[in-house]
Amino acid sequence: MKITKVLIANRGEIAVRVVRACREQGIASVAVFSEADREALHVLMADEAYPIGPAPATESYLRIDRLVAAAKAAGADAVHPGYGFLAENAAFAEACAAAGLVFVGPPPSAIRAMGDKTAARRIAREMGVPMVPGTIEPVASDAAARTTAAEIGYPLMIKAALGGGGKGMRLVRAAGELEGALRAARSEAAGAFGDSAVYLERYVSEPRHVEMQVLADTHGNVVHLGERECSIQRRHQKLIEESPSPCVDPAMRARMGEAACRIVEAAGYVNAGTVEFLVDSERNFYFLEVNTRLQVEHPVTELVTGIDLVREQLRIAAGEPLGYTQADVVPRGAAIECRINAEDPFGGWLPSPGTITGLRGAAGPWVRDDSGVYEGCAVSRFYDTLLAKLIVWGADRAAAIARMARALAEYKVVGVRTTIPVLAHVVAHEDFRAGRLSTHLLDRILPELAGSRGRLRSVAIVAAVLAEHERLGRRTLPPEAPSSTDAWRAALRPGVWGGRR
Amino acid sequence: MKITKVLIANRGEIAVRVVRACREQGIASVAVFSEADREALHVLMADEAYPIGPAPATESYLRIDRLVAAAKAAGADAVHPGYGFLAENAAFAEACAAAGLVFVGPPPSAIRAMGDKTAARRIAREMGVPMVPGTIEPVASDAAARTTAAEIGYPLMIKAALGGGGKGMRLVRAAGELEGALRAARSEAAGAFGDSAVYLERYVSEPRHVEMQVLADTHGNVVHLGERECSIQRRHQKLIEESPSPCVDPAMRARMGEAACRIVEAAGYVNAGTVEFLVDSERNFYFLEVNTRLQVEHPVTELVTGIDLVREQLRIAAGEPLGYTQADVVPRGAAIECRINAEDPFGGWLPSPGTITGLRGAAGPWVRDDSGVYEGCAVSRFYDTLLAKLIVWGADRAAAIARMARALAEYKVVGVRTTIPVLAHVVAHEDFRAGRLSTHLLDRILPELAGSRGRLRSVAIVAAVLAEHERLGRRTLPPEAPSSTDAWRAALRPGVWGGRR
Amino acid sequence: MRFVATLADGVEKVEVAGAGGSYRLTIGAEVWEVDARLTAQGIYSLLIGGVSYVAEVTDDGGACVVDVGDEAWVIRVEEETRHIIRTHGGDASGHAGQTLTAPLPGKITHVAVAVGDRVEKGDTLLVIEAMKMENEFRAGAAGTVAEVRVQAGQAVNAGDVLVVLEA
Amino acid sequence: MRFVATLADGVEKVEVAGAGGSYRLTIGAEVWEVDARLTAQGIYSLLIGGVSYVAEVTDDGGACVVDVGDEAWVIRVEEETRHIIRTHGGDASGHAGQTLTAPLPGKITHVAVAVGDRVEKGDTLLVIEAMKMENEFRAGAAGTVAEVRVQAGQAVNAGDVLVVLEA
Repeated sequence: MKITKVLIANRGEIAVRVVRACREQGIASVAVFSEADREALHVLMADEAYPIGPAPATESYLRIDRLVAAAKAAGADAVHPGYGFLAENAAFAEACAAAGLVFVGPPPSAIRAMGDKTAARRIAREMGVPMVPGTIEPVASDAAARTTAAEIGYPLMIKAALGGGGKGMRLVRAAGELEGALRAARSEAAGAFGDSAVYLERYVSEPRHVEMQVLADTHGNVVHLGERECSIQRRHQKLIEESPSPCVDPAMRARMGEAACRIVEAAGYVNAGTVEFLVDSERNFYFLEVNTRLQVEHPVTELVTGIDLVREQLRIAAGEPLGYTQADVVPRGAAIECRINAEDPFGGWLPSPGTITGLRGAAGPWVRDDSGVYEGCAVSRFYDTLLAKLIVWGADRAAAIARMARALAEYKVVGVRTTIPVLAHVVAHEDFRAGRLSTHLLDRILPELAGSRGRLRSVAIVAAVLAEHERLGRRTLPPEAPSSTDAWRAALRPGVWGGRR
Repeated sequence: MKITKVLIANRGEIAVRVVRACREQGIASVAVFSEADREALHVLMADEAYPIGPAPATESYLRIDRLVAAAKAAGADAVHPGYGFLAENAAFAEACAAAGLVFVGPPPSAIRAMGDKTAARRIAREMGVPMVPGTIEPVASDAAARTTAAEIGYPLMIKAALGGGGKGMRLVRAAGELEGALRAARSEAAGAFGDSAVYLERYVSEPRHVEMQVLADTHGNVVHLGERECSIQRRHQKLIEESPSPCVDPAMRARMGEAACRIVEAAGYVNAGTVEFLVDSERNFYFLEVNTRLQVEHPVTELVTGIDLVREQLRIAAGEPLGYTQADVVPRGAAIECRINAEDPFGGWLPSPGTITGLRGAAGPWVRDDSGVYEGCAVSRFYDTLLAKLIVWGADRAAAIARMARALAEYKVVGVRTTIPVLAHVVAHEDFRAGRLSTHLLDRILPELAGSRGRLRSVAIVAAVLAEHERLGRRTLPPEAPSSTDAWRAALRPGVWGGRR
Repeated sequence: MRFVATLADGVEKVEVAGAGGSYRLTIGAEVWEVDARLTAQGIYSLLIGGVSYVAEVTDDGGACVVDVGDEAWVIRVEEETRHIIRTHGGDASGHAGQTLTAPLPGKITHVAVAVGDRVEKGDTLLVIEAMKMENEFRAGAAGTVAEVRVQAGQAVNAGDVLVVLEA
Repeated sequence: MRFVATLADGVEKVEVAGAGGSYRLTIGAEVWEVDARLTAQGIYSLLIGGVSYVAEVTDDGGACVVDVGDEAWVIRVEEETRHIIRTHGGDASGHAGQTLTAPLPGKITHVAVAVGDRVEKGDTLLVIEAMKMENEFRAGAAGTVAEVRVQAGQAVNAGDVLVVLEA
C-alpha cells in the first residue's frame, strides 16, 4: 500500500505543511484551488495543482465529488484532508475509499465514533473517563434546549456536535441569550462542517484547555506524545498553544495520556488524533472531545518530541508500524505556537481581508514559520483568518517565551491587520510568564492593552507624517513617461525612499 | 559583571544572530554600520545603530578606535565580535578591555596562543596531538618559501597564519605556481585579517574537514559539543556543514573531543572555540588550527545539542559557570547547513553584488533561516558573499537531507545569482547521500551539473518569453498620469501580471 | 511642510523639514531628528538618536495604521490647510453612529431588525459572515430603525450602508 | 507575437498567443498551454498541464537568468524582427574574447600584463577584488596585449573595458 502521490483537500498553511511533508518523503503532492486561490501559496508549492470550483468553500473545498474526481484525474493514490473543511467528515473518508484512494486519517467508523462528539462522550463515559455534565445527544429544538439548559444551569456552553476550532461554540450566560446563541452556533456549524447539530455542557469557570496527542497504527500500537496547553483563546478559538503545559507534571501526564490512549483504543482509532480535556483550578481533568485529524497546533508537539506528525500520518496510512513505543517518546525543552490571524484585535477582532503588501517573517534560531501567505498575495474573505503559525522552541519555558517575544517583534505584516500586537502583549504578561493560564486570560488582560502610550506614539506619528510627506513629494513630481526598460524595472523594484540606491 | 548592553562589531547574518540572542536574554543590542549599510538588516533589527565610517571595511568594521568609541558612546558594557573582521584580533580584545568593555570571546592571551596558528601548532605538538607536516613558523620570504616547499614537497597548501574561512588559503600543485599563490594568499590575508603572514603545510589528498566545538567557562569547566563535518568546500571555503559527521562514531568522537579539550585547557582558553581537524581516508585525524570565535556553521551544533551557543557566549563572558558537564550534552538527530552566497556557481563562482528584488525564504518544520538580507535590500560589493545560512534538523541524516532538498527548492532569490542550484545538486548527489565526503567532492561533481537539460529548459524559455511579452505589453500602454493616491499605492504594491486583482 | 495628525486620543500639529532621508520633525513642542528609509513595501526604518525603530505603515482608506514596537495606531495625516478646510467645512462623519456601514466585505447571514423597530444600545442589528466567522453588529446608541438596505444572503462590500437609525 | 530565445546551447523560435494569464506558446514544434501569474517581484507561477512550476526571472543586462527547479538558464529574448535586424546587422559581440570587461564592480588588486606582452590561453591578466574575494581573470585565447586601461588600486564598474588583446 505504498503511497506515491497525495491530493491535499485543503488550502492555506496546512496544505503547505502537507506539501512539505510529502516532498520530504519523496511523495508527489497535488494541490486543489478555488477560483480565489490560483495564486495561493499551496498552489505554488505543490507539484501539481487543479481548479475545483468557485470561491465559496461549499462550491470547492467542501465538494467531495470534485475532490475525488481531481484525485483520480491526477493519478493520486491517497488524500490528506488537513484540518477543517472535510477533515472530520466520515462521508468524505468513505468516498475516498470507494474511489480506491487511501484516506490519510482514521477509518470512517472511527471518525463517526469519535468525531461525532455525542458518540465520543458515550464511549468516554463507558471507559470511566471523567466528563463535564451536559447533554450527550444533540439538542433537537429550541424548546428542548431551553428545558435542558434549565437542568444544567447557567452559564453554559453550546458546542457543535461536529468540528472544532471554536466554530459553532457559544457561551450562554443567561436564559435570555439562549435563542440567539443557538442560532449563531448552528449557523456557524452548518457553514463550517455541513451539520448544524449542537449540544449543551455545563460551563467551568477559569478552565484550562489541555489536550493529548495520540498516534495509533494499523497494527494495534498506540502511543501518546504528551500534552498541549491551549488556554489562550478569544471567541473560543485558540490563539497561543504550548507543550508541555505548565500545569501538568509527569504523573498527571501519564494519567491523561493513559486515559487518552484508552479512549482511542476503544474506538478502533488509527492515525493521528487528539483527545481534548478541560482542566479545572484543582487540576482535575475532564474529557471534552476527540479531534480525528491533525490539529492546527501540532507543531509544538513536533518540536518537543522530535517526531514529524505529518510524516507519521503518511506512514500510518501506508500501513507501516510506528516502530517505537511509549518509552521511546522523550520530550525535550518547551515549544510555543502563536497564531497570526488577519484580524483586528483593536477593532473587535473583525476579520481583515486584503492584500499583503509587505511581509517580513520571523526567523533565526529555533523559530519556525508555518505560513500560508507571501508578500503580494491576497487574503480572501472566503476563508478563515489564519495567515501563519509562528512556533518557537526553547530549552525551557522561559527560554521559549523570550524567544517568542523576540520573534513576534520581528514579524512584519503590512496591508492587513493581524493579531501580532496582542500576541506580543500576552507573551509579555506576567500571568502568562508565570503559567497562570485560563481560557479567560486573554479577555481579562485585553483592556490593559489599549491604554499603553508614550514615546512609541510619537514615533508612530513620525512614520505616518513622513509617509504622507513622501506621498505628496511623489505627487508633485511630473509624471514621467518611462522608457520601456525602466517601466519593467520599476515594476520589479520596491520603492526607494529617502535617497538613491 | 552583568552584561546589559552589547555592541556588535560586525554586520550581516552574524550581527543579526547576535541581536537575536541579546534580545532573548533581555540585553540591549547596538549595531554599527558603514555608509553602505544604513539599510542593512542588522541595523533594522538592533535596538540602536551608529555609523562608523565609509564602506570599505578597513575604514569601518576593521577600525578598532571607532568601534570602541561607538561602544562607549552608546553606553555598552560588552562587545561581541561575531566572526571574521576583528573576531580573532587580540589587539581588539585588548582595546575593549582597556576601555572597560567585556569582550565576548577568549582573553587576548588565548587569542594570541591559539588564534595565531603558528603558536597553536606549537601547543598541539606539546600536547601530543597529531599534525600534518609543515612549517610551524610563517614563511619569511618567497625565497624561504621556495626552500621549505621543496622540503615538504608538492602539492602543498598555503594558509594564513591568522584568520580562517578559506581566505588567504591556496593550493599549490607545482613549484611554478608558488609565487603567484603566495602573493594572492598574502593579499587576501592582509585584506581580511590585517596580517599577511602565511605558512606552508603538506597537502592531504581527499581529506575530510571535521571540527570539534568546545565551550570553556571562567571557572575551569570545559566541554565539547561534538563535531561538525565541513568537507563540502569550494575555493577552500565551506559550503555545506553537518553534525554529526557520517565518518565519526562515538569512540572517535570521544577521542577527538578529548584532544580538543586538552588543547583548549592548555591555552587557558575561555568562551566558545573550535578545534579543526583534518581526517584522512583511514579516519586518522590531524590537528589543523583553533578558531577562537563563533564559527559560521555553529547552528548545526545548536540544533543537535539544543544548546544556544551565542547565549552561552554571553553567559560565559558575564562570568557565569556552564552549569552542565560533558555527560549532560546529549546529541539528538542530525543537522545540515547550506550557505547561500551571492555567487554565480555557473560563472566561475564570481561574486554577484546587486539588489535583491525578490526573496522568498524557506520555512516550515525544522527549517532555520539565518539570513542577513531582505527583499529590496542591496548586496554590497564591499563585504563577503554570504547572504543567508539555511539550516535543517532531521531525526536522522537521511531525514535531514530530504528536508534540506525540500528547503532549497523553496528558497527563491531574484536579483543576484546564488549558490542555491549547486547546493541542491550536491544534496541530491549519491556520494553526498552516502556520506562519501571529501573537500574535493564539489569540484569533482561540478562538471556533471552543467549538462542537465530537458523539460525544465522549455519551462525556462516559457518564463523568459512571457516576461518579455509582458514587458512589451507594458511599453505599448500609454503612460498614465497617476492620481496621487494611485501613485502611492502603486509604489507599495507588487506588479500584477496576467489578470486583475 | 506643516501637517496635522489626528489620532484617537488627540490631534497633533507636525512640521517637517529636510530631505534625502534626513528630517527634522516638530511635534507640538518636541523636536525629532530622524534618519528615515523605506526599506520594503510599507516597512520603514527610523533611526532617532541612535535608537532603531521599524514601523509598518498600512494605508487604511484615508487614515493609515502604524505598527511600531508592540503598539498600533490609526493616524490620519493631512496637510494643515486641508485639515483646516475639512474641519471648518463641516464634517460628514459627525453623524457617524447613526449609520451602520459594512467595515469589511462579507455576506449578511441574519438581519435582526426591521424599519420602525425601536433598538437600545447594544442590540444586535445584523450579522456579517466573513472569513468563516459570524460577526455581530450592534447599535451604538438607542434609536429607531429608519432604513434597512440589506437582506440575509446578500453579499456586501466594505463601506456599504447597511442600516440607518434615527435618534 | 513572435520571439526568438537565445540560450547558450541553441536558438529557439517562440510564438505567443493569449492574454489575461492564459497563454499558448509554440516553441519549435512543441505547443505549451500555460496558466501564468507574476506572484511577487520576478517570481512567476506557471501551471502547465496541472504541473506547478515557480520560475525566478532576474534581469541581467539584455538577457535574463531563469531559475526553475534546480536549474538556471541565461536566456536572451527578442522580438523576432529585432533579432533579425541584430543578427544581420553585424554583432558587436562577435569579437568578444579579445576584450576583457569587468563582469562585476570591484577593485583591481593586481595587473599581470603590460602593453606588448604575449599571452597564452589561461594566463592571468589581472585580479579583481570584490566581496572579500580575489578573482583572477585569464586570457581566453593566445594574443598580444594591445591596451591595458586600468592599474592596481583602481575601482571599476561592471562593463568597464580592462584589457584589449590582439590575436
